[in-house]
Amino acid sequence: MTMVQAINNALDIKLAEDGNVVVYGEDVGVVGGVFRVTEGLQKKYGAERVFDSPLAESAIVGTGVGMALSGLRPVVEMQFDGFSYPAFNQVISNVSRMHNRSRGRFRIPMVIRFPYGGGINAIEHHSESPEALYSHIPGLKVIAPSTPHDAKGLLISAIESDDPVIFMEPKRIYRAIKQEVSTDKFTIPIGKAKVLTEGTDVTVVAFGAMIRECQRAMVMAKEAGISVELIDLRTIYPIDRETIRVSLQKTGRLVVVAEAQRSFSVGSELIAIANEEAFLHLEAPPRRVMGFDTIIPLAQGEKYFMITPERIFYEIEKTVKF
Amino acid sequence: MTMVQAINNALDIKLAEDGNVVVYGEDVGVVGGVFRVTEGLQKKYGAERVFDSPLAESAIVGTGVGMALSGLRPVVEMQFDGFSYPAFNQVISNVSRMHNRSRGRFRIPMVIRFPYGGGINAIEHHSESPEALYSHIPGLKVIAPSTPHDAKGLLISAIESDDPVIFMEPKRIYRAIKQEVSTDKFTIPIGKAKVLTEGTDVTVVAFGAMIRECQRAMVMAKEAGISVELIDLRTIYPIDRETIRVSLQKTGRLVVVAEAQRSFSVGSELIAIANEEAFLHLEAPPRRVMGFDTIIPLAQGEKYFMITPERIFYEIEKTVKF
Amino acid sequence: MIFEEFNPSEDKMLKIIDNDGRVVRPDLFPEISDDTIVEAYKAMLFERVADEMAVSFQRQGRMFTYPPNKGQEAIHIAAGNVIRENDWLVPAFREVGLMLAKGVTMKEIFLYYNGNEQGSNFKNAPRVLPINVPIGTQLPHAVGIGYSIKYRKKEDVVFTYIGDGGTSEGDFSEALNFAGVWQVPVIFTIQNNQYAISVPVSTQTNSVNLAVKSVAFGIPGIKVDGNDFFAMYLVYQKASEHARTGKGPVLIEALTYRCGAHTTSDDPSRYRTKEEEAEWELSDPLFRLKKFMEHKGIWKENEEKLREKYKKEVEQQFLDAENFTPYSLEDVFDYMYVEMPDDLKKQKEEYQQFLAWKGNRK
Amino acid sequence: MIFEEFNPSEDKMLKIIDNDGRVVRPDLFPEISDDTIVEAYKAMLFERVADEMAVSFQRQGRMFTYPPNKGQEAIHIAAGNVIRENDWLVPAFREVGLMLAKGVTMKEIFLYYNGNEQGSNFKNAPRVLPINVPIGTQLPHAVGIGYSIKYRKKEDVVFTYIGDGGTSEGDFSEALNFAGVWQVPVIFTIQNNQYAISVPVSTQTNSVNLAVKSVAFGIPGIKVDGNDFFAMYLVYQKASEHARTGKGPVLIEALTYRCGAHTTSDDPSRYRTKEEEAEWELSDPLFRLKKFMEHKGIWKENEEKLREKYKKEVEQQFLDAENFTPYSLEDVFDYMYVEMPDDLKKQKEEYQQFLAWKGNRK
Ligand SMILES: Cc1ncc(C[n+]2csc(CCOP(=O)(O)OP(=O)(O)O)c2C)c(N)n1
Ligand SMILES: Cc1ncc(C[n+]2csc(CCOP(=O)(O)OP(=O)(O)O)c2C)c(N)n1
Ligand SMILES: [Mg+2]
Ligand SMILES: [Mg+2]
Repeated sequence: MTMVQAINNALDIKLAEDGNVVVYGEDVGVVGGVFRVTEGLQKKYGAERVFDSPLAESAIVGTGVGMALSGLRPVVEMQFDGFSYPAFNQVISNVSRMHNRSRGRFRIPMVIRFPYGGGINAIEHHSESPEALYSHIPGLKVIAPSTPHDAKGLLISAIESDDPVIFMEPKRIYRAIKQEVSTDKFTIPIGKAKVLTEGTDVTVVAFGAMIRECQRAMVMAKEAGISVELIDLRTIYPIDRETIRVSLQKTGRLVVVAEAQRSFSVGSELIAIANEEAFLHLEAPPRRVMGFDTIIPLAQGEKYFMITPERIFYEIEKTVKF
Repeated sequence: MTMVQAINNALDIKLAEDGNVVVYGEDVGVVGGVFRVTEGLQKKYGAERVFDSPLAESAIVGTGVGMALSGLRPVVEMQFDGFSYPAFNQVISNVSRMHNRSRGRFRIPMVIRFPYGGGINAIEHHSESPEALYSHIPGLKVIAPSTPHDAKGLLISAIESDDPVIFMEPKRIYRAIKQEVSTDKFTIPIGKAKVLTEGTDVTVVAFGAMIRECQRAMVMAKEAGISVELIDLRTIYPIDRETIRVSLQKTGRLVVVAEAQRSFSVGSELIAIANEEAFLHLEAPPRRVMGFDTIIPLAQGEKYFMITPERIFYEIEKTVKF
Repeated sequence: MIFEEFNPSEDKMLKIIDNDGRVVRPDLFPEISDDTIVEAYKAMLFERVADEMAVSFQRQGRMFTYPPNKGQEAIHIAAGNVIRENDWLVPAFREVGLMLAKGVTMKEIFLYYNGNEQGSNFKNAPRVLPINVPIGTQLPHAVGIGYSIKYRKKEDVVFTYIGDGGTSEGDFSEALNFAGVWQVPVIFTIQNNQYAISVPVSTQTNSVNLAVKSVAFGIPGIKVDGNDFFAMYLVYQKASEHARTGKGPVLIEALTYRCGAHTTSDDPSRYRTKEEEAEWELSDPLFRLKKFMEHKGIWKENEEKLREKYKKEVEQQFLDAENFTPYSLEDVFDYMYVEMPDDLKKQKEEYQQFLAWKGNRK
Repeated sequence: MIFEEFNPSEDKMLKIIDNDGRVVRPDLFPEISDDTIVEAYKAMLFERVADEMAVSFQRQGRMFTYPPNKGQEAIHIAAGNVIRENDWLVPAFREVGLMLAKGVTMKEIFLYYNGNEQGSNFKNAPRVLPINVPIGTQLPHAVGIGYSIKYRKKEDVVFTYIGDGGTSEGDFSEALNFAGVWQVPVIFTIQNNQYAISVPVSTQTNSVNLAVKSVAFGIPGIKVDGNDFFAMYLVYQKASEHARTGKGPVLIEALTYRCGAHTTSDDPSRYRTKEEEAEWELSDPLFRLKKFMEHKGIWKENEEKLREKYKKEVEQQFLDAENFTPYSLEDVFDYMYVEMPDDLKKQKEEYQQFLAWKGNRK
């Protein structure tokens, strides 16, 4: 399965299993989404459960709040990362707060999905990585899978979560990776990172589409005799401190790889965590291999902005040689 | 002058000096703002330059973009921190990008001001500290003054800046601090922190209303024989790395004090900067004395959430004793 | 049908009794028993007494900022008489009388304005949402609930509220537009009390009235004298019948006046005249309904006694709120998530360690 | 006045020529010279040729995603004939013909869709804003520019555009509302091309048409046959006269059809029928205007030759875009701020060090 198919399969399973699940957003019904993630679902489950909404992200999310607190489990799509912002006020003021505000009387079991990230030569506003914005908001959980298998298991967990979840899908690898994925139902716990490769010299933490780039960089690192421990964060909030701590106690060195702008980012947070959890083990300054603090450029400029395996290797080497 | 008066004075000076400056937002005209920051300005400069807008933050900011790129210098008010979010899409998609998008053809010399922070027993959404959200957005500058004098000098700089500025006013000390402030025009450079007190044992970095709390904590620290270097960030993006580096090279210890939720925050960023700039000098894990990763509680719960001098001292001591 | 007769494009307004409590449109007078009328008046009086006392508690420094609703009671109590137990209420923040009708208590409302989230945990009003502060954001919630109702083929209706100022927010238009497309059972009421804090409606929009905004979304809209209990009662009967029978949403503009300040922090004398206030006092909803009852000879109670009784009730509710379980650290942390992340547990523990240190220090 | 005759509440539509190019409302036929008509047709033809070529460049893999505008040319060229040099254009993204009329070049447009921000740096069109991707956000900008114009007591007008889908966004309503209150000289055009990607207008709103949304904001609104060059020309004349003389904003709904795909990544056969497409082809704006000219005997050109000529021109513009200065690291950094922060300078330097390392490595 590709990631698109795995996500579709997860939605399919939950739609079949739970009559409270509804799926909607711009173009998700008739055509099955601009990336065809929801393809075939309207036909299978009807236009009351899988449908096109008017073009208004704030109302898509805001109506989701109303549905969720009255017993449905809405899974809404923002068509792209950059178009999740019109709904920002609903997310920060209501999605994340209704449970707390009502002292638990209302739950918001809602998933907000969107494709994120660059590297597909897209037009403006179609290549953003806003995980830091959402992870800073208390009351949300934020997920970004790196494989079809993880996407499926994590999305099912997200739909079953009684807390609201921001589900970020790395569009760049929507179809780039194929993997055997069971068509049976399975879940992957939210809030748990995964050590993809064990290593001893340096800990590399990444998620989403950057995992593949890291794995490519690790080939170079291996040639250079560097043993890398690669951690896939999978959940960005809450971050799995334990896994990071254990790894850093072993390696003493940290490189964070993410596409987003580096200031006030997941990179900053991971460095803070590294200091809080493993200060005495740190042997080199943790490094952020991240986007510049610039707007992600249009297609011609992506060659500078996007993180390449070579650049990751360069930073790994710097960290190890420190 | 109080900070309210100092800000009013800054606006007055710029309105008098520059016919392109216009000031608007909800209730800023006739009554001069819910905190009276713009009091008297409509009378003095007329309703074409200082006026009430309809209740719609996105359009307030969005129209500001249009005004700014056609030659005006709008200073718009969001009535409270928590009501800046409806305008978030305009800020991230347009305010911060129009200059870059048009390759410098259009400038956005615009200031978005709002009162921020807790500690005034306010109702929901009136006590937020969203500096991390705005500081993560490339293309903006983010300022938060801690005294009437700084508020005036920084606001004049902000209005004169050809780049868009988010100007966060610590509402808790709007009237709590009085200070001699010259009524003449003066500016304070954006992007420069200020060492308020020199010290040798630990560097405390804060801004806005937290400066006063830090100063109170420093009385306790002094009694305990701890020499604190207090840095007022003043500008949150871009952060003045140089001042922080120099200080950490001396003290080797860092405590960040801020009201906002701690994850993915200005605290995270400062720890990352400390690691990048002064890794070999760090003698203790930098600490974040910040809000919990919870929604800021209503008035009765503020006693737990708000940072007290005692708590700052507690963390300073922990850091020094490490 | 009233929605056709009172076409908002022609700026017509539904009104059944005049300022002196005389019926001007007997043909439209709703079917309603004398008892119900008297009880409605009492509920309006209770709301007013509670409001006056809330302001005075705030003045005494026993409560934080509070937004008075004096003058808007007819809207709330009319809705309270029509809304059913299974119907939903999605309030803004000035609908106290209607919240009470749905089972919310003054104690809860006081608790909220006293700075405790438990004030939104309405024990006897499971279908009332918390007060909504970020203007306009509540309307999409109402539409989403409407979708749930339709999806489950129920006959419930959602009542939701917004102010005149709130109609300028994008969420207002988005929500009404979704409601129109989805044809959900939602009754939107704009309480047009003439001001958004200091800003008059004329600065808020250039439309002939607010009800006419319904045209943009293809839903019925009607402007009603919001200080006329019978007009509001009729319109809520018709609107809920409309919504309940699957005919979709309705937009009501209830013309009224915020007699008090915006909140206890506000000073209306800075932006409006005594004359204007005096003129609106003539159409006070309680005064008008009382006059009607007097003309009809159905008012037999002693109002002063009633007031005293209500005051005592409200006082007790306030004391209950004041004596509510003290706010604990758990109240800060424990409602953030259904499943609390470890990080948050750790933050709580660390804070408890600080508290212990602090305790030892003294 | 046409804004009164064609009341959108009654769903009337302004139309001057029929699908066969015959004048159906001679009384409304605008004052326009034969030369202007012929030139307008040529401009429409140029826009169409450029559009077809853009699609084919994209197919050849020489350009990234591109949104075709085939079928919407009458709107653009009519506006192009009315808009003045000092007027502003705040586009959405499908107004290529109008952008060209204002001085933008196809080279710039190609450069943009080729993934270079310099394509928004319109050298000869200082009053044209860049293409706007986040739907609806451009309208408040137009209103702000309108405010500047009014503030400076100028007679300029702002032309701004949005699609049918865009009318659902909160920013649409907020902007129109501000424009109504501020009475600024802004002409809003909704290009109702029947779809928002795959979503038909009927799923977008329940209002009788889109022009009627103007009622919610108290501004004149009119529905126009957007494939009728003369209707569009007339409405732009009247609307700009209205706006230019201080009478405030106007909302125009131009009824048209997006003949092509939403973008080159889209496949319309998944959501609409060949029959529907065929029916709309009958009202193709070029076809209708050509017919009109033929009836009147004013069309003397050889269309095939013209097409060839335009193709060459467009080809040259495309080559110029392809051969544009290569994208540099400076292009990523140097336009972020007027005053670049030190941090950013440092990030750039660090990246240059990486590039140097990379260079040495090979
Ligand atoms: C999004 C947002 N912006 C601003 C505010 C601050 N505010 C609170 S009430 C109010 C005025 C509301 O006016 P209206 O909608 O007419 O309701 P009323 O207060 O008259 O009942 C404002 C601006 C807010 N609560 N939310
Ligand atoms: C805020 C936002 N949401 C979603 C999108 C993705 N998107 C691009 S075009 C489009 C449809 C626009 O439809 P319409 O307004 O009718 O304009 P048209 O494309 O038909 O010209 C969508 C949903 C976007 N660009 N911006
Ligand atoms: Mg009001
Ligand atoms: Mg369209």
